[in-house]
Amino acid sequence: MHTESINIESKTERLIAVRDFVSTAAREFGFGDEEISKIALAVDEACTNIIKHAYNFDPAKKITVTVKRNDKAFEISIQDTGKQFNPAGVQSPDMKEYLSQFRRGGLGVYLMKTLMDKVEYNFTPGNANEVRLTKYLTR
Amino acid sequence: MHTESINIESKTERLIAVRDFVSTAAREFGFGDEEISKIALAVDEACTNIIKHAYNFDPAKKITVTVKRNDKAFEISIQDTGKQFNPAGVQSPDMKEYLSQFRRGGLGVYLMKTLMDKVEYNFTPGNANEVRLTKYLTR
Amino acid sequence: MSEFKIGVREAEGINVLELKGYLDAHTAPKLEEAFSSLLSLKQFRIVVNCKDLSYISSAGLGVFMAYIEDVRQNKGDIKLTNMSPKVYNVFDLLGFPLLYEIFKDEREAVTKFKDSK
Amino acid sequence: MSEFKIGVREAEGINVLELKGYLDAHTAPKLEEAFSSLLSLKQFRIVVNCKDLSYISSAGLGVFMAYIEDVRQNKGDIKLTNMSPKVYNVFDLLGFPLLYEIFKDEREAVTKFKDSK
Ligand SMILES: Nc1ncnc2c1ncn2[C@@H]1O[C@H](COP(=O)(O)OP(=O)(O)O)[C@@H](O)[C@H]1O
Ligand SMILES: Nc1ncnc2c1ncn2[C@@H]1O[C@H](COP(=O)(O)OP(=O)(O)O)[C@@H](O)[C@H]1O
Repeated sequence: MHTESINIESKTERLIAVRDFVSTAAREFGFGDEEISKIALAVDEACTNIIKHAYNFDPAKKITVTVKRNDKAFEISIQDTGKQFNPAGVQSPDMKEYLSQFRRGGLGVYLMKTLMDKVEYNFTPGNANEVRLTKYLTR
Repeated sequence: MHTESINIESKTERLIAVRDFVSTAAREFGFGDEEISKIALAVDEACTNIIKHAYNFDPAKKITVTVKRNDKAFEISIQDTGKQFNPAGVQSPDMKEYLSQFRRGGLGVYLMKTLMDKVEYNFTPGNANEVRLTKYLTR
Repeated sequence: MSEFKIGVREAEGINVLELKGYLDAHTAPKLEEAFSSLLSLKQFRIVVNCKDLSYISSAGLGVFMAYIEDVRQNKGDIKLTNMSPKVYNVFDLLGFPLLYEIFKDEREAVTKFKDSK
Repeated sequence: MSEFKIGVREAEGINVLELKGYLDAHTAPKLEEAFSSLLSLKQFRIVVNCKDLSYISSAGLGVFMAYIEDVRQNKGDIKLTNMSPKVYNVFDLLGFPLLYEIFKDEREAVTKFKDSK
């Protein structure tokens, strides 16, 4: 099992470094450009939500993004110590309705679920949220 | 004191993510393009040396790059668990001689010292090397 | 390292926004400003050239959603052009081509605006 | 995400290498290959156009040092052109302009080669 991580302040300025970090590891794992883009976007959405919703834009807070790889699975764990939040509870939008009603927002969790093979949530009593995003390699 | 970090496998593929990570933090700290380039290059050289010399290209090994900022000082700590090595002991090359003799290599430590305001080394008995690179903001 | 830039061109009442770089939650406010300043100048015929747009997240998509209704109520439109496959994939995944006209080339979008005068 | 690329052009016995992206310890071996294949073809008049080179570390500088002596012994040269200020600063900091001719523009380097025929 390979493990690498980045620990950042909760700021949208950091999204680009997080995407680069995750993309490099995904490339090495063996994913092609399209899969790498999906993974980077899913992780961006997860971090953006933490910055906005879990931490309410408090830049003193921290986010840890950990990449774990074995032979078949590429897993990104995203940890924060903010509001408890389980993405499984968010209903996916009906996109036809969404677009025809000119809605805005509410696509982040849906994207995460659509882009990845698995989205799990874990709350540890030490007040830490963990979202785990997994994608499998189909060689 | 602001602290952020990245923990990577010892591979030259990771240099780009490390430079991006450090550059983003340096920009936010208030450095301009020229200073940011210098800092990113110094950190690249330190990590490259660890990958090559401290770990002999063993990708199972890990490097941690931590950025610490207060009002005036921007400090990057680079940690590894490889060979003990104090950059202070490396003599700076005479560049005129170096160039006229068509030498190769041996510029990394010199660059680190030239690009940064301070280069410190610290060995902790738990077999961890720490190189601390510091640059001050002159507003 | 300037991760996102917008260029604005105007010709015959059609405004072309050229997006360059990474459009995410950090940079989306810049695009929002660009749209809101066009709207405050009553410019509703807008082409967004995405040739140099390397990345878009849902924060970027949200900006398009924020202005499309207003623009259309004023008989204008936001037409998107020159997307890389990577960026198009994100629009496509969410069905955005149902709501937005997306053209291969900027000229096609401009022509469409002119023909509908 | 392909971080470093090299283009090779040849005209009238002068070889132009176009470097693009990030030249560091990871990508330096690619440049090394490019030089070594030129040398194995007995091509010693080499212009390196750095217009799109965004970054260079000492690993990249090392590649130039590895071939300059051999190239000059064969009456050739490695001339560098079109550097961004950022890349030039690294060369300059280490005194490399003492050993390498650096030109604003590729054409100047090509002309210099031709004049010295
Ligand atoms: N990390 C989080 N912590 C707390 N609440 C969250 C988190 N992520 C999402 N949410 C909640 O779920 C909702 C849906 O999230 P999302 O689909 O990303 O859309 P948006 O962020 O645009 O509202 C958010 O509006 C927010 O109320
Ligand atoms: N992190 C390190 N661990 C062990 N030895 C090192 C380390 N960094 C540098 N060295 C030693 O110091 C020498 C000089 O390093 P440097 O100036 O970077 O040049 P180069 O890496 O090109 O040899 C190296 O050749 C190596 O012997």
